[in-house]
Amino acid sequence: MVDFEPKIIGFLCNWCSYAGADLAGVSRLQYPANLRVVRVMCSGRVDPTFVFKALSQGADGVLIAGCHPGDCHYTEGNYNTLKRYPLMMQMLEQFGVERERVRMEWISAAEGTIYADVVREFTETIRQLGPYKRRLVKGRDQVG
Amino acid sequence: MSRRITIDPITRLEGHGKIEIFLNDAGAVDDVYFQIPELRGFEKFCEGRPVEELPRIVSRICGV
Amino acid sequence: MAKLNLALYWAAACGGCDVAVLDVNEKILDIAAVANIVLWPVALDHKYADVAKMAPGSIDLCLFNGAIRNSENEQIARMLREKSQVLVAFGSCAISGGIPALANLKDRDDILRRVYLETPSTVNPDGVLPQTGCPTPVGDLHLPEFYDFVYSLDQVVEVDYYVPGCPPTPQRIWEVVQAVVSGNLPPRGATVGALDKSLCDECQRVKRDKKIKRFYRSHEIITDPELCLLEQGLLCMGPVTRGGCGTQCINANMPCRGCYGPLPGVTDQGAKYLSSIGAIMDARTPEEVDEIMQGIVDPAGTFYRFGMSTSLLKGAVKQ
Amino acid sequence: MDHPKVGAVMVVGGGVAGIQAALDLADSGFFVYLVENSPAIGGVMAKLDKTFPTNDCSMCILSPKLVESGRHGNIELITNAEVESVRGSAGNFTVGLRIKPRFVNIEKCVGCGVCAEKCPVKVPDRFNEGLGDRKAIYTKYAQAVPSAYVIDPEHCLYLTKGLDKGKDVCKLCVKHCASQAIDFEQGEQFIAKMVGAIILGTGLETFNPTGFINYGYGTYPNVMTSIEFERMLSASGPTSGHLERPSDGGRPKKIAWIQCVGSRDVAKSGNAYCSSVCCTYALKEAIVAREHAHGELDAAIFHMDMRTFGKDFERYLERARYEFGVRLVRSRIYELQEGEHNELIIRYAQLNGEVKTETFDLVVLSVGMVPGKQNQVLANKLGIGLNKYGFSQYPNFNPVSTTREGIYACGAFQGPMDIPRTVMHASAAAGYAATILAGARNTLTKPVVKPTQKDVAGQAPRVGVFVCRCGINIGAVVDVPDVAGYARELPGVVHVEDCLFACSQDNQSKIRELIESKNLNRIVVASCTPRTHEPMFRQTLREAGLNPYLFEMANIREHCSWVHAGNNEAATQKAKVLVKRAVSRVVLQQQLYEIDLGVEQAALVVGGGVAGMNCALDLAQQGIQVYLLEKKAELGGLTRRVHLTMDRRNVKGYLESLIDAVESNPLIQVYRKAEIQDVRGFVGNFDTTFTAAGQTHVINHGVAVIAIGGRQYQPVEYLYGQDPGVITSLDLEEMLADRSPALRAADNIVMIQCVGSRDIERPYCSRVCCSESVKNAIKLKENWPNLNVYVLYRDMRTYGFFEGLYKKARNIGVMFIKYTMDEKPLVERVPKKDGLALRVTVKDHILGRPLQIETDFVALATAIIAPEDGERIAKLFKVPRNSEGFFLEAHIKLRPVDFTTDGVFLCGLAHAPKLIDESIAQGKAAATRAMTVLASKNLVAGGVVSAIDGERCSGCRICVGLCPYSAISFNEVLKVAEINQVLCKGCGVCTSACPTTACNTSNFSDEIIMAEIEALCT
Repeated sequence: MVDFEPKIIGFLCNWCSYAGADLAGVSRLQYPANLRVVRVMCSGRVDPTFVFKALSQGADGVLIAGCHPGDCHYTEGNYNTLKRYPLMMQMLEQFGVERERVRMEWISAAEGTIYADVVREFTETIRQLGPYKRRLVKGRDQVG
Repeated sequence: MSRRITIDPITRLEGHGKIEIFLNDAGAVDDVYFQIPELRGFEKFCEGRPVEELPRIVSRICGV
Repeated sequence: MAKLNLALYWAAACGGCDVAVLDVNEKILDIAAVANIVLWPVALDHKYADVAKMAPGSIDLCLFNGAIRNSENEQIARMLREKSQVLVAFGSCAISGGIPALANLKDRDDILRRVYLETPSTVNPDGVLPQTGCPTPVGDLHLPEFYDFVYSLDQVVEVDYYVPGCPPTPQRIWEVVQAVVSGNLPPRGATVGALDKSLCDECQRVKRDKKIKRFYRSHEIITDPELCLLEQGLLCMGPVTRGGCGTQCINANMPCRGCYGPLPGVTDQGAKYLSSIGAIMDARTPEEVDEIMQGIVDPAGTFYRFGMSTSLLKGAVKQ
Repeated sequence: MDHPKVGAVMVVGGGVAGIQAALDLADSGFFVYLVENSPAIGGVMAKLDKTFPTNDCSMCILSPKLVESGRHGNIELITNAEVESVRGSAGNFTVGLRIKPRFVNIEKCVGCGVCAEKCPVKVPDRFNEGLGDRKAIYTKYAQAVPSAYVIDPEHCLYLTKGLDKGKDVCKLCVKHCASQAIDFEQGEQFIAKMVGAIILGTGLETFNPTGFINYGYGTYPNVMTSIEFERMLSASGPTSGHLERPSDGGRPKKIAWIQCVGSRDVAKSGNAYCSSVCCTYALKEAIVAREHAHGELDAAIFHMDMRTFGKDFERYLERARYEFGVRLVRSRIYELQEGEHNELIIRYAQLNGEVKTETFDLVVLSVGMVPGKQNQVLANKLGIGLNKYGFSQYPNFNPVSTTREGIYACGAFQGPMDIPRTVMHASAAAGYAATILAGARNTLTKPVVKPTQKDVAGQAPRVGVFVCRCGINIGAVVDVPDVAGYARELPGVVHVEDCLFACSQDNQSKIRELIESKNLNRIVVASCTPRTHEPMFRQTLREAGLNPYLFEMANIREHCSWVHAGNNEAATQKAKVLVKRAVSRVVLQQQLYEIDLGVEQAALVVGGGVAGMNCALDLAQQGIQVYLLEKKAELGGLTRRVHLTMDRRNVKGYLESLIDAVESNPLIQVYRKAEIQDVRGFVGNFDTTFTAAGQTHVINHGVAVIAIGGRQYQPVEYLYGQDPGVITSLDLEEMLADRSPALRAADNIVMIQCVGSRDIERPYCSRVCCSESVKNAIKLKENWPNLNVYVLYRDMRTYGFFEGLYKKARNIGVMFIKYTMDEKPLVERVPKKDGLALRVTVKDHILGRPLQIETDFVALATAIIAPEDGERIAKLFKVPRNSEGFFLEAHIKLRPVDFTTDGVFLCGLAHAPKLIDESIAQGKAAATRAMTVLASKNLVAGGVVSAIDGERCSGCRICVGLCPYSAISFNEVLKVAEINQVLCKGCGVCTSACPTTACNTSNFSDEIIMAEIEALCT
């Protein structure tokens, strides 16, 4: 399935990864347009509910990006992301979601190139994986 | 003309059931079918659950 | 005042909710005094046909428990909706799929194959699987279709009120009945018979600070009866579940499994719990996190024990 | 001074030192002219990729300060400018500035960069040390502030060939500049500014090693300086972070760092000082290089002493050695040979004398610090003296003063120092300026005007959307009219504008006017990144009387047009979705309010040592009531035991004068034998209960400064306490001061370094012991020339100008013997004719054989350890400590005297071991930082913060303890958690952890983020 255009949602923390994405822009690094950004003040704000919500609403891949441990503007916010990610991945696997669909990255404000690489690579991985088949609970009238 | 009596649902027990009685022309019972429509699949979805949680899951096989 | 037409029905359920209604003990007589039960398969002998003949809306109150697992469940649900003024999703199965909805983690064909072919006690040499239609010399027989997904009641028909619990406790049921009889019910769509605060508000255990060094499976630890179970490392879902059950499981030293459902405003109980647990793990490095994770073996089956149908991801889908 | 004081300060030099001093002064009521001679502020720190010891990315922590000083109401950036002349005296200077033309109008230029694309001229980029190139019209670096472009007069075709002949040569930039910002008529300007004080922070230059022909810099292509290597490491540098050998671009497998190039060297460069930073930055570069090469890199550092003496630097050294596998070779490299494929051959002698040769793909010269070229020129113009190395530091107890009253210095202009100390000195310099201008505070600053705000709560959303073209930056890729048309259909949108530059001044007035005429109550601007432009648009909303938080941006430039240039269709579709997200969010956003809080104009200083007293004095001289609490019976702390500074200044005399000044100052109330019982409240409003001399006092104060000092380590090793001959260096200093007869009679004295420092329990360097021992050794040899003095050391860390003392000690015959951790010296008592004598056995690192010295005294250079009541004080003020018990500052580089908890500050030994002069500087720095809170009269807090709905909180306590700012507390009576909105920073972690949504972060609620997700997915 190579002509499919994946829809990817990226949760970027304002101080580091969002700034890294800005730097990728300032440096005119080119990458595919599949990733759409939701800005949060800290990656520690990203509740796994948001990841499941994105997948259930039509996203084919989700990225959570925050500051490198120790860099967090709020000193420890990103440790929560670090702690939630493995547990969420274990649960997603039970829901049949391939591990490659949800990704966590530490990206600092100066790592524009790394941000662009991550987006390029992630978009390609999802393109190879194909669309995420989600459980559609059809409207109330046609169940079954 | 052969008649068919359906008792649906059967009651005062746990679970769902349906009885279909077929009478022949003389009104005698020609054949009877007792059907259990209910299946939840505990046998399958208990796989992968931690063993110590099973008592709290399988108790919902029958709550009567 | 004319008697209340009352219907109680069970779809994919275990009958525990019906028995819970009986558990109001002597008050069942008060119910009988005010209500005229028109359908209650576990206890009374009314037939579907009788209900079918009733005029629409003639049932004043219908307590519908059990999830929608097959076409019969759906058909009866639609009929009761049409016949009932007030349709109540009664108990976790009707509200969010309950234990049966754990099947959404499995594939429909695997379930049938397992039940009818693979289980050791099954003798089925010619591998017969249940069919929706089955011709016989004397006539055709019909069985309901086994859906590939377990739905909650409100994913099939419009629901007026929700009474959570597996089962709802007798006191809560009695309160609901009284509310219906006296007519002072909150606006439609509300959850009744439960609190707007989590179990922690009711729970008498001592709470200090939530920094969890290690999670334990319930057989791996003798818990202190006075102390908060979560703080001792048990995955108690009390914080993320509505109060109202009187913390029965916790009083029996067992961690809460969230059957009273999420608090208002929480979209997905399991994901929310995961978010909270992640925050209170006492770990700084990925290795420490993996260490702590050893104590959590079945997040999907534990955190969605009663709410799989209404979870965001709903179940496992083969990609 | 009879003439009135001017309430403004000129800060010369826009590096991290100048920026910190400017921000501190501007935040405490003084107007600041920040004068920078290059086109943009940022200094050397902007060139760094990562910074030690935390490996933070340098730009991450610098750019917030750049942006803040760029748009601070009380700071005027004057770039491309140099000081010509200074007249007047402290309190009232007139400074003449020469401003070189920029040829670009800063107001008009929006930094879109089109001119640079079109400019045909390529020039070696000095910011990237010539490794990459830039155009004749350029910005100094990607995130430069001001972001306006500048034209290089030496290379611009028009300026060099066209202007004087009146011919229109090239001028492509003028043709393509959509906002007509290019202005070739600009000429050199001379302006004069009236200021009350001047702070010099013009920083350093790196030593140019071309003169070292034996290292082949400039002839061997694969020899580069550390600053060039830094640019190569940097993701925004010429090779965007990839390690490349300059000769063939190949990936280097082996890199060598050579230390002390242009430092500790008299023969060639004449720089006989130690540049203090090169050892630690070499470790950093080696660590980062190995990370970039994913470990496939052999990194070796050739050094004399490994001088990692700063806070957490020793742990950094250990991590580099053991965790990151950096090879440390103790050997002074004389020369480099080059093989035929430009590889470099190093011949060096190992400790055991055996000669070894190794080849490396790349050699990095760890060049030292030299004074900036213009520092001498500037000093002459200002009439201030520099020392023999061209730095302004000179021995006195005012560490940031210069030889002229009213002019202060900070950072590398003073002498070689790392960034944490630079930032401390910058705040201290700001403190000096503020004290002499105390009367003129808030006289020249622009008051913050707050127009009345209309309440739109309950109104249906009426959204105005402004889709920006940003000249061609967005317009060339995204079909802006199409996006504007799409936006018109979105629910809640009542007006859409398609604008050329949304951020231009005229568009701000259009937004204000449309808010009025169309009665808009929500604004969405689809343009660039909110990180830089959100504050400006919010200000526009304020001025239009609309709550500034009813605003959202869609980043359709950095996250869209600039990165999807080749795919216009996809970029346009994405822009539409991003606008849809912004609108779906803004309709749910609520009005947020900032809470004004009164600030009690009083300060509590805990600890009456040198740092605490200096802090108290600085605050009192700025009119603040100070309560100074000292645990012991007398003031002075550990400094009471010191007689002389390294350069022989009388400490006892200074201490007495300091104590007199404190005791006689009417605004300072000193409480001896004081013990704090309880601390309540928060920044601006603390209530502290303490007992002193039997009485209990409760005081209300706005800020607190922790200066409880440190303790001397009581050794257990080397027979200390069992033989009177085994003493500490402070004991020795005491005996020296009293010229004790026992010393006169002694033949041998052995000093042992690192006693209690740099070991497993205390893996840190106590920084001062090497210099202390050298000071004592020189005094001993001067008093009694034929006394044998031995110093047993692991690394001699006489950093900065103390290197001169180390040299002098060696010249007058002090014997230095190196020992290693695994072969520590042995101190024994051996029988001698009339009793027992002390004998020290140590393996001589040159002879390789044990050396036995019978000695009269063994002086132990004992460690400085954390204060004993540190834990109690930390709990009282809810501030963190590091694993060794010293207090943990908010940020080791950028906020070295603040805590993450607002309103509490830190200075002295309680922060980390340091010299007396450094404690003085940090005390004054803490006072300055405290003034930024006290001077604001009202603190603004709130905006995006979290709050807990008491009705719905179930008391599960999951959130309590999550907040690094201690903003969340648990109300034991109501059994619910509560958030102190003054301390809350709005990160939202508590909201994500709260299992019941009782806790919510305003404008970052679950509902809003879910709406955004839905908008982006459908």
